[in-house]
Order: sequence, then structure tokens, then C-alpha cells
Amino acid sequence: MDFLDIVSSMLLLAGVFFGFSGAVGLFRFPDFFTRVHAASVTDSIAAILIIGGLLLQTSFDLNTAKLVFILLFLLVTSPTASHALAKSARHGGLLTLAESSSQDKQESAK
Amino acid sequence: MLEQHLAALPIILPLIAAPIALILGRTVLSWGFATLVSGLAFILSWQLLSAALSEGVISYAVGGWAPPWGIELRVDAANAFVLLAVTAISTLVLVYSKESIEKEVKVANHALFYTAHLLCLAGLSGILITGDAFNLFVFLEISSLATYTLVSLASDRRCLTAAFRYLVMGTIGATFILIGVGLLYMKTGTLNMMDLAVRIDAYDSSRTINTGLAFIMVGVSIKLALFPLHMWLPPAYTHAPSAVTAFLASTATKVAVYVMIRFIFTVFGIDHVFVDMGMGLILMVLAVVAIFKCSYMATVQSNVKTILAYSSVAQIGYMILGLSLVSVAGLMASMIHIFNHALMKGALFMAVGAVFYRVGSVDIKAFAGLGRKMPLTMAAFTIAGLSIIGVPLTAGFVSKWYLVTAALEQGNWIVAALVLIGSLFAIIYIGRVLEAAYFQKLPESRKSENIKEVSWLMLVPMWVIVIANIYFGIDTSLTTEAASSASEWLFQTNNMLENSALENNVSEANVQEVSS
Amino acid sequence: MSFIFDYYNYWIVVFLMMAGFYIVISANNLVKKIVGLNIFQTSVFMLYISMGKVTGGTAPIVVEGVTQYSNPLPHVLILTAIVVGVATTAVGLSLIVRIKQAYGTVEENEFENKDDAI
Amino acid sequence: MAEFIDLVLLAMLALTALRIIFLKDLFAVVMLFGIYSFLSALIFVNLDAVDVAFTEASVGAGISTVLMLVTLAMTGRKEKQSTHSTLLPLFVVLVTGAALIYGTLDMPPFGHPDNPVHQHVAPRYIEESPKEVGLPNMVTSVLASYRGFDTLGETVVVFSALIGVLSLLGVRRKKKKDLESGLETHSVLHVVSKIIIPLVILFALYVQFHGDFGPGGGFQAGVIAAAAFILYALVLGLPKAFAVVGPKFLQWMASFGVLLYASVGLYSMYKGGHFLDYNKLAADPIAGQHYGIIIIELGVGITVFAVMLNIFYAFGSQAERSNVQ
Amino acid sequence: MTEILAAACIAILVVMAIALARAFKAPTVYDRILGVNMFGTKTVLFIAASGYLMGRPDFLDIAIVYALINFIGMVAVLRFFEYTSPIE
Repeated sequence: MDFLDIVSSMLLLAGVFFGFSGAVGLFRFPDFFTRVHAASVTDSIAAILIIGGLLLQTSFDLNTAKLVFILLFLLVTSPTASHALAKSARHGGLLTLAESSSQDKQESAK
Repeated sequence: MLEQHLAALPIILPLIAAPIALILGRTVLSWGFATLVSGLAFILSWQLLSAALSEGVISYAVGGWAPPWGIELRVDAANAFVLLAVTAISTLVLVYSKESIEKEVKVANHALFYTAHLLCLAGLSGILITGDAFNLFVFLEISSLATYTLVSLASDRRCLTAAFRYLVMGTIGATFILIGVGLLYMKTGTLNMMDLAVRIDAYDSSRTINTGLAFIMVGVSIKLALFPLHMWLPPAYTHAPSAVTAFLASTATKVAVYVMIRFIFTVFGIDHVFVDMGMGLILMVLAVVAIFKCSYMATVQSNVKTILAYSSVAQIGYMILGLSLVSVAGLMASMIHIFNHALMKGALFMAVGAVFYRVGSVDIKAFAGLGRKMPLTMAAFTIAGLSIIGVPLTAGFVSKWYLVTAALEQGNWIVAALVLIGSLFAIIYIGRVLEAAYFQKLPESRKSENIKEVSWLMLVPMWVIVIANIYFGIDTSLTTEAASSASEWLFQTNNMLENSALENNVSEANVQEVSS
Repeated sequence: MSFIFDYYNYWIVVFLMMAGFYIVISANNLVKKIVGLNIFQTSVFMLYISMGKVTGGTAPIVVEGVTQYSNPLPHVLILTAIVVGVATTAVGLSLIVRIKQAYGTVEENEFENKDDAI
Repeated sequence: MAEFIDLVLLAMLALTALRIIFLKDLFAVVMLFGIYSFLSALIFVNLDAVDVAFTEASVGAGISTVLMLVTLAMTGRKEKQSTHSTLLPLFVVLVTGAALIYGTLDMPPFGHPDNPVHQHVAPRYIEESPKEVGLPNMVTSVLASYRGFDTLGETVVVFSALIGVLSLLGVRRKKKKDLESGLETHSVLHVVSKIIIPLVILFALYVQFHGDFGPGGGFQAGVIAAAAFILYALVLGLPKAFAVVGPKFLQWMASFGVLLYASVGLYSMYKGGHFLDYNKLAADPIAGQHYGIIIIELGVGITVFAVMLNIFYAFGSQAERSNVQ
Repeated sequence: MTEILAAACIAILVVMAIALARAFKAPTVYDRILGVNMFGTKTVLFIAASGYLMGRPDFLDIAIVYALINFIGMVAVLRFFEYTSPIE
């Protein structure tokens, strides 16, 4: 395994680790907004690392261009999508954990 | 230049005309263009029938590739005969629909109506002529999608739920055919029907092929509304615009009956379908139940179009009955009934459409006293009704006659008796309408609306079909000669498959080389 | 063990067909019927594609040094079938929109009382 | 390794289908249907069906899910409990399932190279098509040349879907008063969409003309181009999208696409060959095949683009009207 | 090197399974959309990785289409379900 392979496998493993942490965060976090944060942050970093690892595998040709295009596309669209989702959730009247717990307290206090 | 492409033109012509009809946009233009194209298709199919009768089979390899690799169009006496009926009815319905749809379809949708009609015609002629199993599925989808559009064009809101139910059941039927073709392809590796027939006979009986056969049969019987799977037909034919019902009732289900005949005789072979799988008994029982149940249902309906819709399902029962007799005479009776039934139903639905055009409703009460007010329309309805009952000197009598003789030829007098009893029901439901028309007086409410005869543009096509009804009742040369040569040819291909399969079994190895 | 791998694909395809078919028949909402129809058709596509697969063969695009290709014919058939499926879905959904405007509901059990026999 | 991935993906697919059966919230059903289409497209990639995965992802997951969402926006999200019992459907399904299982008993095993499917018609496509038609992508050469009539039939199916939707929903010009704009509060989406829409159209053109050498072709390119315009209509609202590409123009384009395809066939008939015989198109048969395939792929791409976009316009103008009420 | 790629593919599969579980169980509408979105982005990475694993890296076009359709599906959901109640 020459030097390039070692670096690319390291990148791949790091990317997979972050993807996995995002998935666990998505599954275990209590309310929606924390889950959005967990999912979108790790999405971007996992994409960068995995595609970076794959980039080292290819000699410079059409596939490299495609990989770079996918990376740029993901980096532009997935944060936008998460932002738009959180914004429309906010519009839709979804309360964060803190707000909903304080709201429960007011009802119980009444 | 034309004869060389005679097999492909009846499909290509309407296919190309449809987008042009959409571009033309204005009603009169697209109507004229559609009628012209349909007339041309009729002339072409006439030449095709005469060529098929003289030369036997015409094969046309689309794209220049030899059959098992490219797609092949196969025209023989059987499908040219049905194609003639389809194109004739389509031309007459198009002439009729100019005025009929003014009362039933929004003006904005008139150009779309003619485009959908041309697409349906292209799909039906594609199903008839193609020799490739998957191509048949594609053309089936074209005609089905065009039919769902046509049914949903009516102004009554119930046509929407009827079209939706027809779409769901039609798609399930088409997907069953796709599964069946897939299973056959899995075992044989080819899609061309003739090639399929040769390779299926190489396997004496494999479970996958039998399942494929079963799925294709169920899929096709959904499309032709065989008894248990007919629930989509009555609401669809009742609530569709009258011009659409006239076209569909005469052609759509008949083409599906032809597809069943083609699969049984040229692809699977009679002994595989009727002897190994015992389909003959199943089809006969379903046909008889269809005849009685649906004829009875017809007698209790209040809406005349529903009466005729249930009568159509019963008549399809007659065709399947002829098919299930597994004899040259039985098949001939079915082929003749396909042609004659198209004539009968076309005239009946056009007459009902004319009544709807004038009176605005097709309930049996709407027919009260119309005998005097709309004499020509009701006379057409009477003659076509007699033809359904099977009174001598009409086309209906001819097809019933051949059906009964085919049954008696096999000594199966029970079936013959059932056929005759079936037509008793026909007397009841046709009689109810005629009684309302001639023996009841016009109710006062309608006296003021001076109901007069419909314009000649609707009457001429109606009476052309009625005269054809009578003509083919008397001079049966064309229909019997075409039908008998068709059934002989179908049986002959079946026997040819049998003996070609025999020498195949001797050397299993050369099955691959048979056609490559 | 290898027997399972031989027919695993086909058993899952049959299961999916029956799931889609069940949804179409038992669904009360018309949109869910269309979803069931799509599931039923997609599983038929999988039957065709898993027929054409050759283990060890690659996709039917010619690349030097590769001789074993999967069968291209089922892919062509399924390309056609997918677009046919979408066309039927589009017409079905537009019918549902019109039914909603005409009847005010898309639940199958609510049609009967709105009209005489459907 | 490929079998293992295949195993896991099919298991996920079965779970999704099961979950869809028991879901009552229709919005969740449509979202899971989106996942179902994505998963099946992924399985097609794993089974070496690259063009099919391309089409299933773009047409199956893209257009169907968007149209279902628009329909749901108008028809409401809750499915009511059905009154009639589930015994009859279960019985019918079990009978059909048993027939299918019976059918699989002596099916050729999955993946064996000596299955009958690979013996009869396919070997010629694999060996001769690069020589006879001259394209590396065998699927495109079979789709366009050997079975070109199927593809013409399919383009007409797409065209008849447009006729159906137009006759039912009919696209009407928007009046100024109920100017329903898209997601105007999402300014971030506006900026991002303006950036990526040109990229997507460029990608669609790449897919259109790259169909001969790699995965791609007319259908996929038409849908991706339509997806770009749908994104524009979603974010900036239908009136702006009507201004860019009007529904009337799209109907002309759809008809033009089908006629372009059919005229290639007529021209080859005029030149003496059978219908859709590309060898006659040019002096050298291989060049004729190339011209024929490029033109009909263009015809297919134009038709699919015009039909998919026009169908979305018809649905969108209905949804906008109902949201405004 | 192929073992690392195989391990990466399997790990991405597991992440997709978890995202799928979130899409199945989600209490609110937005959780479900989130599950679908994460599932989409992970499939893009899965196709890229398995393309290299199988030695046919020229299928990245499909990964691009995936990312595109995923984004458009997300925008469509937001466009048409802007004003509906989040808790079904």
C-alpha cells in the first residue's frame, strides 16, 4: 500500500466515522432542531472526507472532474436544504425543546 | 412504394397524425384531418386484408433488423379482418362525433378529443399487427391511456370515478401481461411471437411457462372484460361521451379478444392451453355465466347505456364461448361475432347518443314517445336491436347461427341451448326500450321542447352501419370467407408448430440454431 | 446456502409484487392506490433486471479488456416500462385532482353516498 | 461482495414496502415512496443496469414524487379507515402470490451465465452491436436501433399522457390578481437555485449527447432539464416560469419531438429501407446509424422535456389556485 | 485497498439504514423529511464508493442525478407543505 493509498484509506475511514456519528446523533437526539444540526453538519464533513479519499484513487481524468462536481454540488445544496428545512419548521410553529418544556411548565402552573 | 410498406402504414399514419391534430388546434380543422386520416387507414386496411387473403402472411421487419433481433409486424387474414372492422368503425364514429361532442365535451377539449381518438386508433392497430410480445404491451398502453382520457372527457362528474377505476384495473391487467411476457422471456430468451412459439414447444411443460400463460390470460381477460373481471366496463361505457362509447364498445374489447386468440393459437398452441392446462372448461363456464348474469343485469337497469354496456359483456361471453369450443367452426363463429358485434353495438350506441343529443338524458323514460319524434334514429335502434337478438336477415343471426352449428357439430347441445336462451334475455332488454319509444306517449314536459330529428351528419354514419348490419346479414360471403380463412390459418399455424416441435424434441441441442 | 442466493432476488420481487397489489386493492385513499400501483410496477421491473444480471459481468457498456457483460435487452424493456408507469401515474393523479374538485373527497368509501351506483 | 450489498438493499426495500402498507398519513406514504424509488434505483445500479437506474432515479423518484406531493397538497393528508373488510384483498393477493411462487420453482437461477436469456437473442447484441451500430453503450444501440419501434411507441405514450393531463387539468394563463409566488421568504433558496439551475441544464445537455458512450440518453436528459425548470417554478413561482417557457410553446415542442422521431422513420422509408432503418440515412451504414440515433434521441429528449414540464405546470396551476382559495 | 473500500461501503449502508429508521419512526413531518434528505446524500456517497469498489467508476453521473433529485424533492416538499401542521 503506497503512500497515496494510506492517506486515502485514512480519509475514507474518517469520513465514515463522521457519517456514523451523524447517524447516531440523528437517532438519539431528543428534538427536531438538534437532529437537523447533527445530520447536516456531519453530512458535509463526511462528504468532503469520503470524496476526498476517492479523489486520491483516480488518476487525473473525467472521473476526477465528476467527483469534484459532486462535491461542489453537495456542499452547495445540502446545507441549503437543511437551512430551508429548519426555517420552514420554525415557520410551521415547531417549538424547540427549551420552548416546549417552558410552555409545559406554564400550563402546569396555570 | 406503398405496397412495400403496407403492413406498417396503418400504425404509422394515425401515430403521426395525432401530434399534427394537436397542433391544428381549431375544432373543424382537427376534425376534418382526423376523419381524413381514419378514412385513409380504412382504405389501407382494406388493401391489407385483400393482400393477406391472397398472400397469406405478410411480415415486415421494422428498422431493417431480422425478426428475433428487431421488431416484426405480422399481418395475416385474422388480424387484417379485425383491423378492417376497427378502422371502419373509427371513421364512422369520427364523422358522427363532430356534432355529438358539442353537447358533451367542453369546446376547449375538442382538439384533444380528436388527438386522443387518433392515438387510440394507432394503439389498437398496433396491438393487432405487431408480432413482438413486448411491443404489444407498449401499444396496449398507448390505447389504454388514450381510452382513459377519452372516457374522462364527459361533462358528468361520474365519468371521473369511472375513468379512475378503469385506469387502475387496466394498469393491473397490463402489468399482469408484462409479468407473463417476462416469465416467458426468462425461459426462452426471445420476444418475437413466432420465435416464442417454437421455443415454448421445446419445453414439454415447465412451471414458469404455465404461470406466464396464466398471467397473460388473466391480464388479457381484464382487458376484454371477461365475466368476473368486467366491473370496470359498465360505469366506463355509461358515463363516457356517446361518441367514445360507440367507438370503444365496437373495438377495444374485440381487439383484446383477438389478442387472446392470437396468444392461444400462435404462441402457446391448442393442446398446451386446452389439454394440459384445461383452460377450455374454465373459459366455457365463465362465458356461460357471463352471458346469463350480465344479460339479467341488463334487464334491470334504468339507464339505456348501462343496459347496452351489460349486453356488451354478455356478447363477449358469446365470443369466448365460441373460442372455448376448440374447433375450426367455433373459432370461425367467434371471428364472425367479433365483426358483427362491432356493427351492432356501433349503431346502438350512436342511436342512444343521438337521443342524448336531443333529449339530454339516456334514461329509459327519456325514450318515451320518441318513435314519432325521432323516427330515423329509433328505426336504426330497432334494426340494430333486432340484430342483437339475432333475428334472421341481420348480422346477429349469422353469428348466432354459426355458434349454434359449431356447438351442435361437437354434439354439445347444452351449449347450443344456452346460446338460444341467452338471446331471450336480449329480447327483454331491447324490448323494454322499444316499448318505451313506440308505445308510450311523449310526456307533456317535453312537448314544448320540439324534439326533432338529429342532423344528417349524425344520421348518415348510423345508417351506414345499420345497412352494413343488414347487408352482412344477407350476403355473408365477405365475413364468412375472411373468418373461415382466418380460423383455418390459425389452426394450420398451430399444427405447424406441433410437428416442428416434434422434430425439435429429437435434437434438443439445435433449438438455439433454429432461428439464429 | 448457494440455493438461497440463486432465488433470493425472485422471492423478494414476488413479496414486493404482493405488497403493491395488496395496497392497490385495500387502500381507501386514491393517492395511496396510485402509490401501490407504482410499487407493483417497480417490482416487475426488478424481476426483469435480475433476470439479465450475470454474476461477474459488468454493465453493458463496452470497455476494453472486459468480455462478460450483463444482458442489455431487459434494460431496454424496462426503460420503456418505467416511462409508461410514470405516464399512467400522471394521468391517474390528474384524475384524482378532478375527482377532489368534483366530489370534494378522494376516499373511496365516501363516493357511494354522493351518487347512485358507481 | 455485490451479492451482500444486493441482499441488504432488497431487505431495506421490503421493509419500506411493509411500512407503506400500514401508514395512514399520506404525506409519510409519499416520502417513503420517494425512498422506495431511490432504493430500487440503487439496486439497479448494483445489478449493472446503469441506464435503468438513471431513468428510475430521475423519472420514478423525481417526477412521480413531486406530482404526488402536489396532488396531496390539494387532497389532504389523512386517509380514512376503509369500511369493507380486508379479507377479500388478502385472499386475492395470497392466491396471486402462490401462483407466482409456483412460477419461480423452476426458474433459471439468478446470475448464471448459461441461463437461456443469455443464449438466444442477447449474444448478437453484445458481439455485433459495437460493429453494426458502432456505439459503446449497447443499451442505447438496442433501444434506438434494434428496437427503435418500441421507443417510438414509448414517446407516443408520453405524448398521450400529456393529452390526458391537459384535457383533465388544462393549463390556464395566470391572472395578475392571484399572483401566487413560490418560496419567496426563503431568500437563501433563491440565491442557491439561481446558481445551480444553469449547472443542471448543462448537465442535462451532457446526458443527452453522452448517451451513446455512457449511461444517459433522451429520456433521462429530458427529465433532468424539466427538473431544472420545475425547480425554477417551485422557488420563484409559476407566473415567472410561465414567462420563461409558456405552456402553449411546450405543447408545440412535444408535438415537434414526436414528429421529429417519426420523420426519421419516414425519411428512411423514402430512401428505400424499412421504417426506422438507419442504414439508409447516409452513404456509410455506420454513419447512418449515428445520425439516426442522435436525431431520435434528440426527438425523445424534446418530447419528454416538454411533456414533463407541461404536466407540472398543469398540476402547479391547480395547486396555486387551491392554495389561494 | 479494496478491503477499505468494502468496509466504507458497508459502513455507509449502516448509516443509510439508520436514516431509514428515522424516516420510518419520525414523530413530526420535518423529521421524516430530514430522514429522506440524509438518506439521499448518503446514497450519493454510496454510489461513488461502490463505483470504485466494483472497478467501474464512470457511473458517477447517477450520483449527480441523485443529489439533484434529492434537492428538488426537498424543495417541492417545502413548497407544498409550508402551512400544514407539523405534528400529524
